[in-house]
This record gives sequence, C-alpha cells and structure tokens, in this order.
Amino acid sequence: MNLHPMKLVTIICEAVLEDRIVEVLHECGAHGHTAFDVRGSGRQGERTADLVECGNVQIEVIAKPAVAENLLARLRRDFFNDYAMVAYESDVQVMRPDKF
Amino acid sequence: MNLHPMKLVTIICEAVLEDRIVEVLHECGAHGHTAFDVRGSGRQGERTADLVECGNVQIEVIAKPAVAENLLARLRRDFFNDYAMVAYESDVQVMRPDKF
Amino acid sequence: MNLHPMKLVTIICEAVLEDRIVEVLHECGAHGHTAFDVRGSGRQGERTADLVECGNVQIEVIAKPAVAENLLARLRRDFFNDYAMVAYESDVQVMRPDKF
Amino acid sequence: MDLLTAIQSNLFSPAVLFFVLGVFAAVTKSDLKFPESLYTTLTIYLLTAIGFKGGVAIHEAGIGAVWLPALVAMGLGGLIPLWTYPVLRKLGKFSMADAGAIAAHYGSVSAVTFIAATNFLKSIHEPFENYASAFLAVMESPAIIVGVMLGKGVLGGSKFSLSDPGVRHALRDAVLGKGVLLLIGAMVIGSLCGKRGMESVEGFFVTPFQGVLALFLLEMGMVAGRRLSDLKKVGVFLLLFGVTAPLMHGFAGVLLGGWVGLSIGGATLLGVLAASASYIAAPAAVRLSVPEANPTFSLTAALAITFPFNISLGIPLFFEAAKLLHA
Amino acid sequence: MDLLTAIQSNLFSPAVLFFVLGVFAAVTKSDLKFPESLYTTLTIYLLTAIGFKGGVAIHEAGIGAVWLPALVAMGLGGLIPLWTYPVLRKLGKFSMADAGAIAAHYGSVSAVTFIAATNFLKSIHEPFENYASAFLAVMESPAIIVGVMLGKGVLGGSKFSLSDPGVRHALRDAVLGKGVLLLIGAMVIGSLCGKRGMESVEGFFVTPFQGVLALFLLEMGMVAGRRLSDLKKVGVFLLLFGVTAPLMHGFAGVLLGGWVGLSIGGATLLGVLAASASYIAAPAAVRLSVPEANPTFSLTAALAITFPFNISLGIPLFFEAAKLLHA
Amino acid sequence: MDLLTAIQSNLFSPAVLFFVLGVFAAVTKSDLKFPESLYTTLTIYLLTAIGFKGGVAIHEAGIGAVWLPALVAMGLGGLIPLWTYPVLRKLGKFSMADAGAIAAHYGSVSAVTFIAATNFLKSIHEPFENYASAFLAVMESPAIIVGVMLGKGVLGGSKFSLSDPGVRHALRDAVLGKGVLLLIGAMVIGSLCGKRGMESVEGFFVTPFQGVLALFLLEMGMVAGRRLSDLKKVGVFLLLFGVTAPLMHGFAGVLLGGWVGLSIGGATLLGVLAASASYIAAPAAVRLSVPEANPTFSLTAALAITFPFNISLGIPLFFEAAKLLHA
Ligand SMILES: Nc1ncnc2c1ncn2[C@@H]1O[C@H](COP(=O)(O)O)[C@@H](O)[C@H]1O
Ligand SMILES: Nc1ncnc2c1ncn2[C@@H]1O[C@H](COP(=O)(O)O)[C@@H](O)[C@H]1O
Ligand SMILES: Nc1ncnc2c1ncn2[C@@H]1O[C@H](COP(=O)(O)O)[C@@H](O)[C@H]1O
Ligand code: NA
Ligand code: NA
Ligand code: NA
Repeated sequence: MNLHPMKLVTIICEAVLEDRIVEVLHECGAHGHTAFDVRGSGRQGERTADLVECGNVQIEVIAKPAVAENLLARLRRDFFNDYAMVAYESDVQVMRPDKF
Repeated sequence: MNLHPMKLVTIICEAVLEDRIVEVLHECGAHGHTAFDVRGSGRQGERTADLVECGNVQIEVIAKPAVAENLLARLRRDFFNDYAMVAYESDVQVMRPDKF
Repeated sequence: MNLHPMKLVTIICEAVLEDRIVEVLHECGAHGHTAFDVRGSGRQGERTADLVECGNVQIEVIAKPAVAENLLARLRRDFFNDYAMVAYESDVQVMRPDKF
Repeated sequence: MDLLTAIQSNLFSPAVLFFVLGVFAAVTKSDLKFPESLYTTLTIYLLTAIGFKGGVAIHEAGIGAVWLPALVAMGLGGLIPLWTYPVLRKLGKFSMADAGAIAAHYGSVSAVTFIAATNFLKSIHEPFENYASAFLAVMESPAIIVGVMLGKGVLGGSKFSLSDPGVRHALRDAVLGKGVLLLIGAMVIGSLCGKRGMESVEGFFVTPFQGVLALFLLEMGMVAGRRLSDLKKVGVFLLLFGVTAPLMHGFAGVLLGGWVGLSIGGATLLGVLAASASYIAAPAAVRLSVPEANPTFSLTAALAITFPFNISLGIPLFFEAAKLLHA
Repeated sequence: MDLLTAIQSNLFSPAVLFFVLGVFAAVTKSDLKFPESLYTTLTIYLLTAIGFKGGVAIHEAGIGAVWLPALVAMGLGGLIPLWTYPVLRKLGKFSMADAGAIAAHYGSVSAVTFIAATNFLKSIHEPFENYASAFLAVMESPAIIVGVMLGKGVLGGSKFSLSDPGVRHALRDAVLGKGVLLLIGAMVIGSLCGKRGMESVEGFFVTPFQGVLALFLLEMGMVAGRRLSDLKKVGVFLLLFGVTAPLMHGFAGVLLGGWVGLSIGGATLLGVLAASASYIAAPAAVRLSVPEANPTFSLTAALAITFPFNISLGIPLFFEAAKLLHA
Repeated sequence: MDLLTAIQSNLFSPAVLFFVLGVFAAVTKSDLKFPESLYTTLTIYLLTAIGFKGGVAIHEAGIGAVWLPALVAMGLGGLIPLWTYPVLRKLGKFSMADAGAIAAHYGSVSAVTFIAATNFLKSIHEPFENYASAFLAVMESPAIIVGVMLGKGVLGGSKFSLSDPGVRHALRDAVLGKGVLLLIGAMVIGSLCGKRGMESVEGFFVTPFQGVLALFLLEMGMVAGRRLSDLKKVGVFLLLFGVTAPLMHGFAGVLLGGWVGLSIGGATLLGVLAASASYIAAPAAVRLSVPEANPTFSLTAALAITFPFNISLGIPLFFEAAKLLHA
C-alpha cells in the first residue's frame, strides 16, 4: 500500500476563536479541518468550559508540510500573544495525498 | 522503560458509519477503539453535525503495523468512494504491546 | 521556523479517574493538559459511556521527554493493574518549548 | 373558515414563525446553535409524547376502529415510491440510486410535520382521531424498504442482497430505528395505561407539548436554512418535485382518508403524512444501503423545500381539501 | 386493594412500562440512545425536585418530626453492609474487595427507586410523609463509607488509609458528591422557602415530575438492558442475592418504619430505600477507593437485578407488608 | 413593604437560594457539574420565553407605548461606557484595552438578572410593564460597540478598523449574536401572535418558567463560585467598582424610568438593567476584538461581584428607590 507523508497540525485554543482559525487555515492553503470541544489547563490557567464563552476547542488540520509551516507561522503572528493557545505539528501518513 | 512501536490509525467519517467501521476493524484484527463526535469540513463540504444524521465521528485505533495496513486497505476498498472520510496512520509507542 | 521536539502522551481511561490523573501529571512535571469524553472498546470490554459512571475520557499531555517517561511510569505503577486504561506516547513539534 | 383564513391562521402560529426565525438565523450566519443533544432530546420527547397520546386514544377507541385505516396508511406509504421512482428516473433523469433514495424519503413520513398539523387542527378547534399517530408509526418503514430496493436495482440487474453489511444495518435501522421504536413503544404503553396513566404524566407529555414544538421548529428552521445554499446544486426539476409531490400525495391521502371513513381532521392528517418527506429515518438508512446516492439531493428536497412547504401551506390546503370532500 | 391488584397497578404504570421499553430497545440493539447530557440533566432535575419538595414538607411538619426517623434510616443504611459483607464473603466466596464493594452498593440507596415508590403511592392515593426524601438524603453516604472500609480490609490487616489518594477522592465524592449535595441542598432551600416558594416553582418541580420520571426510566431500562449480557458472568449466587437482599432489607425497613411511627406510606418508603441499591454514588466512590473490586459484580447486581425487581415487584410488596403491619 | 422586608423576601426566594447552593458546590469542589449543553439549553429557553412574553405584551400595549422608553433605555446603555471608561482609566489605572472591555460589560445587560427581577416583582404582586423585555433586547449591543471602540483607542491614536477580522467577528456577534437574535426574534413572534398564540404555548413558556430560572441560577452559582478565587487577582478598586457601578447605574435607570413614565415595577426593571453587567454577549465580542484586554478583570467583576450583588441586594434596593420616587 502506498502511504504518503503529510503533516498534522493540532491547535488547542479558546472556543471563541474557532471561526477565525478556520478562516485562517483556508487562507494558508489547507483544504479541511476537524474540530471538537475539549477542556484543559495550561499557562493561562484552567479552562473549565463551564460558560460556553470560556470554552476550549481542539482543531486538527492535515496538510502538506509547506502549508503546515505557513499555518503555524500565521498562528504565531496573529494569536500567540493574546490568546490561550497551544499548537503543534506531527507526522502522519495518508493514502490520498491529493485530498490535502 | 520499554516502549514498543505501534501504529495509530485515525478515521474521520460520517457518523452513520460508526457501527460498520467498528465491525470492520475487529475483522481486521484490532482489539479496541476509541470514538468521539467531531465537526469539520473537507472535500465533501462542511459537516455541521446539526442533524445527528449529518454528524461526523473520529475513530482511533492502535494496532500492530500489519493490522493497520490491513485496516486502511479495507477502508479504501469499502468506503473511500462512497463516503466522506479521511483516514491516516501515525507512529506511537506503547508500554504493553500484547494489549493491541 | 524553529520547531522543537516534544512528547505527546495520550491516556484513555475510565472517566472516574480524570481528577486523579490530572493530579498525577502535575506531580510528574507537566504544565498543562487537554481532556474530552470518548466512548470505546478494549480488553476490559465496551465502554458505552451510558451511565456517566461508565464513561471514558481521553487526556492529552505535551511534555518534555523526561516528564513523559516519568508520567508513563507512574501510570503503569498506580493504575494499569486496576483500571481500564490505554496510554501511549508520540512525537510532536512545538514552537514555544518553554511552555511545556 | 375559508382557505385564506386557514393559511393565515397557520402562518401566524408560534410554530411556523419560530421556523422562520430559525431560517433567518441560519441565513444571517448568527452564532445561535442548538446543542446536538438538545435536538436529540426534543426528538425523543416529541415522538414519545405523540406516541403515548395516540396509545391512550387507541385504548379509548378500541383497536377495531384503528386497524383498517392504519393498514390503508401503511399501504399508501409503501406504494408512493413505486410511482415517484419512475418519474424521477424518466423526467428527472436521476440515476437509479438517486431516484430510489428520493422515493424512499417521500414515501416515508415526517413526525414533526404531523405534529404541526395536529397543533393546527387543535388551534382551530377541529376534532380529529387522536389515534392518528398510529398512521405515523406504520408509515415510516415500508417506503424506506421499497425505496432502498429500487435504488439497489431490484427492477433491473439487482445488487440488493441481505448479505451486504450496509443493507443489513439499514434494514435494522428502518425497522428497529429509534423513530419507530419510540412511537410504537410509547403507543403500546399508552394503550396499556389508558386514561389513568395519562393523568399522571399529562403535566409532562401534554402541558408543554405545543411550546416544545415551537422550540424544535426554531432548530429545524436553522437546519433547513443551512441547506438553502444547496438549492442551486439540486436543479429545477427537484425544486418543482419538492412542491408537486407533496401536493399530489397530500390530496391522495385526503381522498383515501375520506374513503376509509376518517373525520375531516383525520383525513387532513393522513394527507399531511402522505405529503411529508422523512428527514430522519430515511436519510440514515438510505445512506448506509445506497451509498452511491448523493444525499444532497434527497435531504435538500425533503428539508429545504417540502418541509417548509408543508408546514406553511400544505397543512391548511389539505384541511380545506378534506372539508370540501366531506361537504 | 390486595397484593395482586397492587402489583398490577404498579406494573401498568407509565414509569414501569417505559422501563420495559428501554430494556427492549437495548436487547434488540436499536439505535435509540439518550445523549449523555440528557441522562445527567434528568438526574439533576429529579434530585432537585424531590429534595425541594421534601424541604417544603419539613418546613410544614417541623424538624422535630423528622430527626428521629431520619436517624433511624441513616443507621439502617450504615448497618446493612455489616451483615451483607460476611454473607458475601462466606456464602458467596467473594474476595474482600468485591464483598465490600457490593455491600456498599446495597447499603446505599437509589433515588429513582424511591421516586418510583412515591409515584406508586400517589397513584393509589395512599398518603405518606412528604419529608421522607430526607431519609433518602441521609442514607446515601454512610453505607459507602462502611463498605469501602470493609473492602479495604479494616477488619483484617487493613489497607485503609486517608493518605491513599483514591480513598481521599472517594470520601469527598461520597460526602460532597452531587447526589447528596443536590438532595440536601434543595431540601434546605425548600425548608427555607416553604409553601410560598413552592407556589412559584410548582410548574417546574411538580407539574411535569411524573412524566420526567417515565422518560428517565426509559433510559434506565436501556442502561440495565445493556448489562443483561453480564448476568452470566455474575454467577448464580449474586442473582439470588440481588433478589433476596432487597426482600430482607425491605421488610426490615418497613418494620423499623412502623416502629418509629411512620404511616403506611412512610414505612413503605423506608422499606423501599433499604431494599434499593445505589448505582450512582456508590459505583464511582468504590471504583476510586477499592479498585481491586470488579465493578461488573456490583453494578450488574444493582442495575440489572435489584433495580428492576424493586420497581416492578418490590414496591407493591413492601406496601402490602406495611399495611399488614398497621392492621 | 419596607426595604428590609423586600430584601428578605428576595433572599429567601428559590432562585437566590439555588444560586447560593451553586456557589457552595463550587467552593467545596463538589463533583456536581451541569452539562455544557444544559447551560446552553436553559439560556435558549429563558431568552425565548422572556422575548415571547414581551412580544405578546407589545401586541397588547401597542408599539406606540413602547418606543420612547425603549429608546431611552438604549441610550442609557450606550452612554454608560462613556463615563465608566474614564473612571476606570483615571482612578482604576487600567490600560485602555481593559478599561474599554470593562465599560462594555457594564453598559451591556444581563438577561438573567432582569428575569430574576421580574420574578421578584411577581412574587410581591407588584405590576410592571410586560413589554419591558424590549428594553433588555435593545440594551445589549450599543454598549458593546461603544466599549470596543474605546478599548481599541478611538479616543487617541485608534487601532479601531473594520478590516480587523477580530473586530468584524465581534460586531457580527454583538448585533446578530444569539442573545439579541432570540430576544428580538421571539419578541417579534410574540407581537405577531398575540394572546391567541400565547394560549397554545403557555404550558411551556410560562408554567415552568420560574422553576427553570431557579435551576439556571444553581448553575450560575457554580460558574460564579469558580471565579471567587480570581477575586484577589482583580484588586480592591475593581471590587469596589463592582458594587458602586451597579448602584449608580441602577439609581440612574430608576430615575430615567420614572421620568419617561414607567410604573414602579417598570422603573425598577430599567434600574436593574442599567445596573446589570453582561457576561454572555460582551465577553465573547470583547475577547475577539480587544484581545489585549485581560478577560479575568471584566468577567470576574461582572460574574463574581456585580451579578450576586444585583440578584441579592440590588433588585430590592432599586424597587424601594422606584417606590420612593413615585411617592
Ligand atoms: N502541556 C499541555 N498538554 C496538553 N494540552 C495543553 C498543554 N498546555 C496547554 N494545553 C491546552 O491548551 C490550552 C491553552 O493553553 P495555555 O495557552 O497554556 O493556557 C489549555 O486550556 C489546554 O487545553
Ligand atoms: N485536511 C483535513 N484535515 C483534518 N480533517 C479533515 C481534512 N479533510 C477532511 N477532514 C475531516 O474528514 C471529514 C470528511 O472529509 P471529506 O471526505 O474530505 O469531506 C471532514 O468532515 C473533516 O472532519
Ligand atoms: N486498540 C485500541 N485502540 C484505541 N483505543 C483503545 C484500544 N484499546 C483500548 N482502547 C481505549 O482504551 C479504553 C480502555 O481500554 P482497555 O483497558 O483495553 O479496556 C477503551 O475503552 C478504549 O476507549
Ligand atoms: Na410521505
Ligand atoms: Na439500600
Ligand atoms: Na448595564
């Protein structure tokens, strides 16, 4: 079976940002995303997700390495200073590279 | 500490398929799975998960490399043409290889 | 862009353990975590998550390799024998290593 | 009351207006979103309540009064795909799979449309057979089975087989699916408990019922509104079909209802059921068993065309037709 | 009303029949599923409502009438594990951990069983002390603490220690857990507000109450039904225990209730509480503090045997026993 | 009724007591947790119900009676940030962003505080203009827009620009956000349906309303309680501000209400609205458009100080003030 290397970018951030991040990742050249609600803790303290307004969301994007790098750079520039956010990259293997 | 390499197969697909995918992964030799509801977008458009019938589900399976390959091949054969679906593989390290 | 290697530890376990695991991971030197509810199946049978008391939770921790190893060892010692639990490690790349 | 008054009285009901609000929210991309679990909860509530009330009515009326019209209703549901399928194939140029899928949706029924119709009748103080929800219960599955068989090509070649895991899952869902199970289950319970049981649960299954429907239609409006953008993908033929099919099926249902001896209200309800298109049971079952069919066609037609048409104009139309018939 | 009529009237109540429907849905693997959040919501509602009503009743009756029977109820809960533990060890051959775990479940109580019993009494117009929900509130924790200590081996060797993080978490959950907190909290609120407060919230905490219970029992039926397959893992002894333990505890509760001066209805309720087994507070606390215990044993016995037994046969049985006692 | 009786009657209402219970649950770290979807569901219900009732009242009173006080209310909301901003900058030494953010919260309104006030008036049988929920609806957005502009520095330098994607998202949320949409939408529906529509949905939008509020305040208590630990991060100035700002705004609202011809009840409600601080619409919009502002300041002040102050002492205070004014 032919598997093709691709990058998975995972973003965990304030729920209020979801729409904006989805806009940004399309601007960076990604063709899809998956999102779900999470709770958690980090440097900005606990996010209990009790008020929907204090929610946390995890967004996963599979993309070509160049797109992933692009996206991470944009996140750093536009969001890292002001928002509770964690973003990381990892390696995955997909079957249909043209989808991403 | 002894860690053992294993494959993680992640499948994101229409919620209506969950039961069938779980059947298939057991047929392919996997011994467990984890699933949760997600929303997302991709080549088949947005999946807003508003109607439960339009839901999206993420299924994660840790398995031996051969089982993972097997599973991906089955998914490609049985589902890729007809359904909104993304499937990818990545490398993980587990402590109890006999569990998987 | 400068990316720094880090470990992602993923734990899937009985929901009843969430608070204790979060305590443990802070004791092991991790500075944050992300958690969400899942369903699944494994060696201890199906976890249908119907009774909240039978729930399943997935906990993700990004940490330095030494902390990750530490954490996995603690999980093995304190929980593996008595609880339904899966824990694995994988490689990720982050932008701000000092956060973790 | 003439047609215009009936339409007006229906359009200015909370239920229809909340539906319009939902469409507005979707179209303006407001951040209003119902939690998925609320949608499921409201569905469970509405189905259980309508089933239970129907069961109590069966207890009062006796099963002897119910079985014949129920059988007629069931037959109507199973037959609708048989004439919609060729129309969709020939006139609409749809593939076998798509035609079968759409036929399955239009033969099956929409519980919420039915409930909206009972509320309309109640609001204009028109009596109806309370056991009519039995028709709703028996009309859900047959058309799905017929439509799936057509879509899999039973008529020519036939890929239909019970060993296909998709078909197996789909049939189980169509027959034991949550819709049928809740409706028939609650109906059996209601018919076992009768009036005495009703007294104890009235404050839950009856008192808030109409308001819950209004809230649910707000959500349905959002769901339908999000699909409005798919209307252009669907083609002119399906747009027309989404209005003419309910009209024809609705009048057929009214006629049959009159013929089998139902009251004006009862005949209206049978008409509404025939006119309505399923957007819960059918989509899931069809998706699993006829995956080649494009769900955009059937869901958009059922949700974004036929559903709004029925709850706004269809219901008062079929009511006037039933009145004419009885006159 | 004799025993048979009582049983029949109970079996044909919406609540019990919806439970049966839930079991049916689980056994036939229907796709009906309650959202997790609906289960939690219904639990919160039922506990708050029953607590609030109890509090208003305490306000009316005065704390002087309540404290003695409440103390007796609490004592009964704490003592039950002391005799069930040795039985489970000796006759059942269970490990220390398993015996302690099961004993904790059977000494603690099930709020839903209690609520079903109040509905039964209401439906047959049998009066009872409305403040009886105070017994429910105080019986939840003691048995859990006793059972956990037994399971950790206080009797021999003893691994029980407050520095064990599992034990710490478990004790906090047992004493400050949501069940106790909602019940006692709402009860205090009700007793502070009295009748005037009740008037304002009656439309929410009273009007729909019985119907909500019916819906909840539908879900409980599914939860119990999914565990029916575990019955064979559990062994014959536990099957028998799951029926005889509630019988013995129930009659003991009825006796104590009569002795402490409760009405027929009140004694019935104390019997039902003693007979019931916890499936919410106990499982979580025991899992955290006695992880060596196999949860399949205690949960299956409590949920798939004792719970259905109590809501179907136990309630009318204990009621007839209470009547006999008063005669 | 004098001030003390009014305060006491308010403090011993189920709503306020359930709020206290929620705070207790949070502080003791009980495992009680409302599902997120329940919080959203209760919000949707409360906003829809209050909007619909307001709409029916507008239908009865005629829009002619409503527009002037509504305009005054709207103006008050938009002006509040203009004087709170300099106070926060000068006396509180807050950054531009933080001062604008806090000003936006205090100019905007809290629907739940308003609903609690209507319940208080109902419980003491004090009449009020039912259409007052129109004030609630129009007071939500203006202050957010003004506060955001101040926070972005329109007064000096100005980074405020509609091409900033954060600002765009924020404005859409402030104007088309779910709060405004549900309130105004349900209000329009209510004013189109009038009394007849109300009859059909009364069992849902009116009967359980007060009880639902009590349950919601239990959750609000937990949310506020979890933030109590942030009080020390917030500084003494903001603690004082969280009590004096509602006092001043509340009395201003009462005065304006009297001046524009509202009844005692109506003036009380306008006072409560002015005094209340938004914790739903404002936080999200401000977070998106003024990200440099620290949300701990505004949310803690609004939720953990001003909200409890208003629902416990503020409401009866503003009521007594309105009475004095009319005397
Ligand atoms: N070390 C970590 N491991 C996993 N998730 C984290 C970690 N740190 C932060 N997060 C997640 O990212 C969110 C924002 O993090 P922060 O900006 O550090 O407050 C938190 O609420 C967590 O959900
Ligand atoms: N590039 C991507 N990154 C992450 N998730 C994706 C991506 N593309 C698709 N998905 C997910 O997979 C589902 C099906 O994808 P598709 O078949 O492309 O419509 C979508 O609804 C998303 O949840
Ligand atoms: N092979 C697997 N792949 C993915 N998740 C698994 C796997 N095995 C177990 N799990 C998850 O871990 C939980 C506990 O597993 P276990 O202890 O094997 O019963 C299960 O309920 C699943 O959610
Ligand atoms: Na139909
Ligand atoms: Na017991
Ligand atoms: Na204000």
